[in-house]
Amino acid sequence: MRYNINNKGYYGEFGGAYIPEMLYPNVEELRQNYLKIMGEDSFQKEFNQLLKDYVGRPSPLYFAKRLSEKYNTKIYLKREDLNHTGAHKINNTIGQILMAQRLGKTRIIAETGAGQHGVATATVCALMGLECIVYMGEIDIARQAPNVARMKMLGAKVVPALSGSRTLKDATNEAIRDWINNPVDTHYIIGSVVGPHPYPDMVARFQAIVSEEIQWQLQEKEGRTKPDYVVACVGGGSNAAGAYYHFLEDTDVKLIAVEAAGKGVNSGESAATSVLGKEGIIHGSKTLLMQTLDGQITEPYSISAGLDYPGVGPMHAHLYKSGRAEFISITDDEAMTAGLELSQLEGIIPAIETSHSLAIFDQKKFKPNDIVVINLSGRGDKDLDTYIEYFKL
Amino acid sequence: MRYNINNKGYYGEFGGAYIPEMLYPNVEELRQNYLKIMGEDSFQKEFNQLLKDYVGRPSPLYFAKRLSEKYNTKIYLKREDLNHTGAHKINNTIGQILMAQRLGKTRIIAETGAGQHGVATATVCALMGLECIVYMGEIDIARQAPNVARMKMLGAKVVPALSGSRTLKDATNEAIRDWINNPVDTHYIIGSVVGPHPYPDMVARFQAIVSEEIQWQLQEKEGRTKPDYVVACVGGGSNAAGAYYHFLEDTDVKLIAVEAAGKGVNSGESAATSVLGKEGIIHGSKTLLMQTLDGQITEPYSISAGLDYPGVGPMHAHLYKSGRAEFISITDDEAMTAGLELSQLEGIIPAIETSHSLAIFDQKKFKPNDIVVINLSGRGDKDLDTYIEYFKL
Amino acid sequence: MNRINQKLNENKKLLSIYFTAGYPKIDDTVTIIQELEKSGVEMIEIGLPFSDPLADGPTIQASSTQALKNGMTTEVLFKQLKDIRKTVNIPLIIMGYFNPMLQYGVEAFCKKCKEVGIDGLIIPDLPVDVYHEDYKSIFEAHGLINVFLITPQTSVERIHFIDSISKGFIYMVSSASVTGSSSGFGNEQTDYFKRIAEMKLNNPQIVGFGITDHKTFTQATQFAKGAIIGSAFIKHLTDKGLETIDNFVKHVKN
Amino acid sequence: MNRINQKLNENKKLLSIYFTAGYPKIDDTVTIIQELEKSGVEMIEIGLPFSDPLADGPTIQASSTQALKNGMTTEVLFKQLKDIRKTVNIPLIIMGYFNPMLQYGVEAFCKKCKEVGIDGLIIPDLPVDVYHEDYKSIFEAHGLINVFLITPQTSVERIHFIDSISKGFIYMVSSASVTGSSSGFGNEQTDYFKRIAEMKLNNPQIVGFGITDHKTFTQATQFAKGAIIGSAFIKHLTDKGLETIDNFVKHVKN
Ligand SMILES: Cc1ncc(COP(=O)(O)O)c(C=O)c1O
Ligand SMILES: Cc1ncc(COP(=O)(O)O)c(C=O)c1O
Repeated sequence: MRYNINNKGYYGEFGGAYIPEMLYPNVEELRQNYLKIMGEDSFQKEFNQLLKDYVGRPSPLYFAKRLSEKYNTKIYLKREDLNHTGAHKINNTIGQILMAQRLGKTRIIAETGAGQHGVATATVCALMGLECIVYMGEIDIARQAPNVARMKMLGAKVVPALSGSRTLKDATNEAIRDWINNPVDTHYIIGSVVGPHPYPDMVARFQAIVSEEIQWQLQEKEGRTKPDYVVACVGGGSNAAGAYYHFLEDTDVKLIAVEAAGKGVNSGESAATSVLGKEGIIHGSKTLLMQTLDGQITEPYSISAGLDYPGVGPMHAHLYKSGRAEFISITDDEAMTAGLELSQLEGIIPAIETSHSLAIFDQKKFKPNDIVVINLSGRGDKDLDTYIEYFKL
Repeated sequence: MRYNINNKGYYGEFGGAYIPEMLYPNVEELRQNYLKIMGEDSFQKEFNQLLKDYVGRPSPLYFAKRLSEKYNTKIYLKREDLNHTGAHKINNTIGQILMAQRLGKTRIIAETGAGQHGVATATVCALMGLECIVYMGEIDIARQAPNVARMKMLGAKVVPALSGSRTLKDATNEAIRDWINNPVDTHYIIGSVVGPHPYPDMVARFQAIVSEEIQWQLQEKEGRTKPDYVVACVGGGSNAAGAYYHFLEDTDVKLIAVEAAGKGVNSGESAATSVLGKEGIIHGSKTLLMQTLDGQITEPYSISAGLDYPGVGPMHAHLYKSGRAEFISITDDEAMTAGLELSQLEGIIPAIETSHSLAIFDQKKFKPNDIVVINLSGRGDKDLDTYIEYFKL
Repeated sequence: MNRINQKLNENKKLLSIYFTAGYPKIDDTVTIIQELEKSGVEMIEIGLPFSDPLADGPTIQASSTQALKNGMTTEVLFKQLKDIRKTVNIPLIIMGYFNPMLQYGVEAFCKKCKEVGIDGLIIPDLPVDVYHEDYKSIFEAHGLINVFLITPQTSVERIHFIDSISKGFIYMVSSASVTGSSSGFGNEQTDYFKRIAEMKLNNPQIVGFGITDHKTFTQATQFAKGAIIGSAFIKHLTDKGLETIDNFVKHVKN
Repeated sequence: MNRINQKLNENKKLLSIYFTAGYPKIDDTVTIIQELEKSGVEMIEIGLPFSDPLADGPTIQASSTQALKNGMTTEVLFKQLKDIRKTVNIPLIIMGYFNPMLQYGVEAFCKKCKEVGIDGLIIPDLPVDVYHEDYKSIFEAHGLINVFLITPQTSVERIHFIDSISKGFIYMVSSASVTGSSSGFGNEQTDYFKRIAEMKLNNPQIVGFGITDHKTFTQATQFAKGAIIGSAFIKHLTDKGLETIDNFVKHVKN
């Protein structure tokens, strides 16, 4: 069984490009060029230089001593929270802005949920001097105010998505509409491994730096390149895709995907796509998504804006269906508690998205010698209000 | 002329330990032990390991292309904003928490202005499982709300300083009072190169990693270890001390210290100590400070909480008096404009403290081939409300 | 012969109207179809509402959301259309997104379409290539014409490919944009309409997007076989209700 | 002989009172000194207010802030004290932080002290070592006794050093704390008082910090020569004003 993408743009039965004709020239241009451009020396050089000098890579692989003691196993945290702008998202936006430049685009659009991708996009647009428009659900604008402020400081225009659940899914719809309306000069920087082919693959490749670094960092620390487990939260699935990438075909390394159960998987307010979803099409990709029997996409719910999405990327649909990855659902309450725990045990305030990954230890036991790498996808600064209010600190 | 500290704890005529007897045992214990402990292999190993894996060092030396083009010179940014917790402050708190552990202390206190030092202290206390109390001026608590929230998440107790100007100076007074009241089990983690000897020297040594890295990073990029200029903002002076440290005695490297002029040096609302200050004693150190003719310490003003301090560390008093460093004053307005400019030219939102350093280009011209390293002491997330309100974004 | 092909053979410019099934009221579907035929419309696109209509602008989006709130589903729509061919003769096309059809089962969906007398489908997010490989035979087995879109950005090569697998007409999007966005046509569009006309494709073209009134209808059909009105008609329904449908159509036609 | 030494030679326990010059009103300084002497106090510390009194608790801090607001300065204080020796005989000590003295000029300050009849100084943030090296000769040239503090944490060695350079008494801080913080003494303090007494130092000790009333005064002076009341007296001034100073003193003494 193969877990990575095939040459038709599918992961197993998932993926593809289910797009209106209006998007065809854009997506096709990208599909035909992305591997070639990524393979160019000059691209690689500029990409790696920016990851190092601008983003601050490599991000450390930090042995979390007190957390490991508490759960009696060896926990390493991959510190994507230390990246410039505070999450893994920038790995991808750096890659895509270089791609957009080489495709001659002058106007950049993006969707955002937690605002991290919006900030990461606004950031690279400022860096390159390109116009930037970010679509963001009205509800997310309210709950991730610091990131909205950051995008404005960076010179981006933040446009509220007022339809549907007014969260990430709807922001994505709006971004796609913008792209349809601006097919020539505009590049759409999708923020996760979702959307039509080649986006899931392109984003996964830009994020693959995460698992590439884990390999040599673990070699340095433990004398081996493979952890026993790699754990990541899944909204669309980009941080997970990056953390899994170089381990995908190596089944010695167990993969754990953590989804947002919201108020409980069966509460009607959840975003646990693997449990609640069925095969279908969302944002141009055949994948698992939460929907009614009638095929209407359901409004998801999670306390975490970055996980509040009714689908997962096609890679993850395939990892789920094939059993390659174990999927665990974590409720709002469990995530919040785990976020506070990490803050007070290790002095690291995680993004609420990431807190979901940190909450698996009550559901899943590990052996004392297991090496468990958790992708610390982002920092919690954007979530302080939510934490403070939740814990009445 | 020597610019670093002498063996009596003075920089030229500045420094010393003007402390009440109640603090003598604490300060003396530290004075007698700090160099010995810092010299131990096990200390160095743990310190460097944490700087690498936890803080994320080395922080990049980033060539700011668009900024350089705008000002027609070669500007490098030393990215302390990418450190864990978002500023240079953590270099020092990591060092001091290891020091405190080795001195057998179990309770940590700190003062904070911008909150960055408070967060950095709360962070290392969480990391080591030590009790943490942070004193913060009531006004700063209001204008740096995100950092107050972070400290609480990290399990620290934030105590408002209600006296005087209710900013950094008064928070420092309160911390000293706490230390007087708790002389045995408590270590006071001072956040800048201020306070009685050996604090200025100890903090400078912990921050010296900044200039150490600049040397080899510049060698990598430009084939030389010396920049023409090193620029840093000065509140108490710790980020400047760190950026200058390895260049102190090498006068080929010109040092520029940037102070907060507030609403203008002669407006009565300023914190430009070098211009407005006179020799005197503040917080246990003989240095330059803003005071009345009668020797009462003046209430300073700056839009930036981290620069809103009526003194400078004794190293900087000496650098000023000896002419080794050039001192430049930057107003609130100039700083805010420079902060927005960096955000929109380079995609980096700086702390307002740092924005002062970025504002020197209108006052000071450099040659096209000059290598100007600016210490980007912190990120602006904590300042978003101030920026947004100022620019009505 | 499929009703669409018959209609295309008629020697006149065709006005086709899009509306969202179940809007403004859940039970308005049949009435609207009947009224449209009575008013002289040549073809109708019945919109099957979708929660996330990413090719549509605000007007059609809002009507879809309302229709779903009203209780419209695939099942309900087929029930409403059960006897439509007893009263209506013009070609009927269902326009909808692919996911609801996928959930219904593509084959089951086609079967139902045939049963109630639907002549064709427009599925904006089912790309030509996927259709061609996976669904063509099913559609054709049920006598359904699948309509493809082209835009000003579509390459000549691709237009020929689309033409080659089309069996009815080509939906010519007036400008690259979601529905309901432009107002009036300029030189750019006219050039584009002309350019396509001069390609002398096998399938006639019907222009969609941006047709709002008599003027734009005339412009669009100068070189094309017909034109489709969507958002403008939905707006009319929202503002004026069902009573004056014939008025709307008359104003467009003349 | 300095008035302080004379007083220490008297065969009784000494009550010394601290107050902040210029508080509650700017012109209360002289009246308070006179009232204190009349009420039977043996010694007075006149606080020269400072903006950042980091060894003081909230009560003395607040009185300092108010005194500064009232206009108190070094210059004003010396003016107020100009004729003090015409009416007051007990030892007078100025207690203040070092920076205002530094700005006035240490020598000028000492000269003024001598002129108006000040007997000694307590400067909490002028450490013994700096005094010893830089300022001793100036102080002594003006006949001023500089008083040093010891705390429960001060090492035996250092106590002996401090004793060796002291010329009057040693200010024994009851517990390591800023002014105004403890309430009543426990075994720990008593042990400490006893331990110091048993060292048989050259200079007698006067206890400060935490003396509030007759009980704590008696406890403190069981082993020491005297005790200093600060915050409790400031509180009394705040609550009751200047009228009942003798009442306060009587309550402490008996
Ligand atoms: C910190 C963080 N982690 C995770 C996610 C989820 O995205 P993905 O699943 O693509 O990694 C987000 C999305 O904004 C995020 O900000
Ligand atoms: C980002 C940043 N820069 C500079 C400063 C000023 O401190 P220092 O002068 O000690 O570097 C602060 C203080 O909080 C700060 O947060």
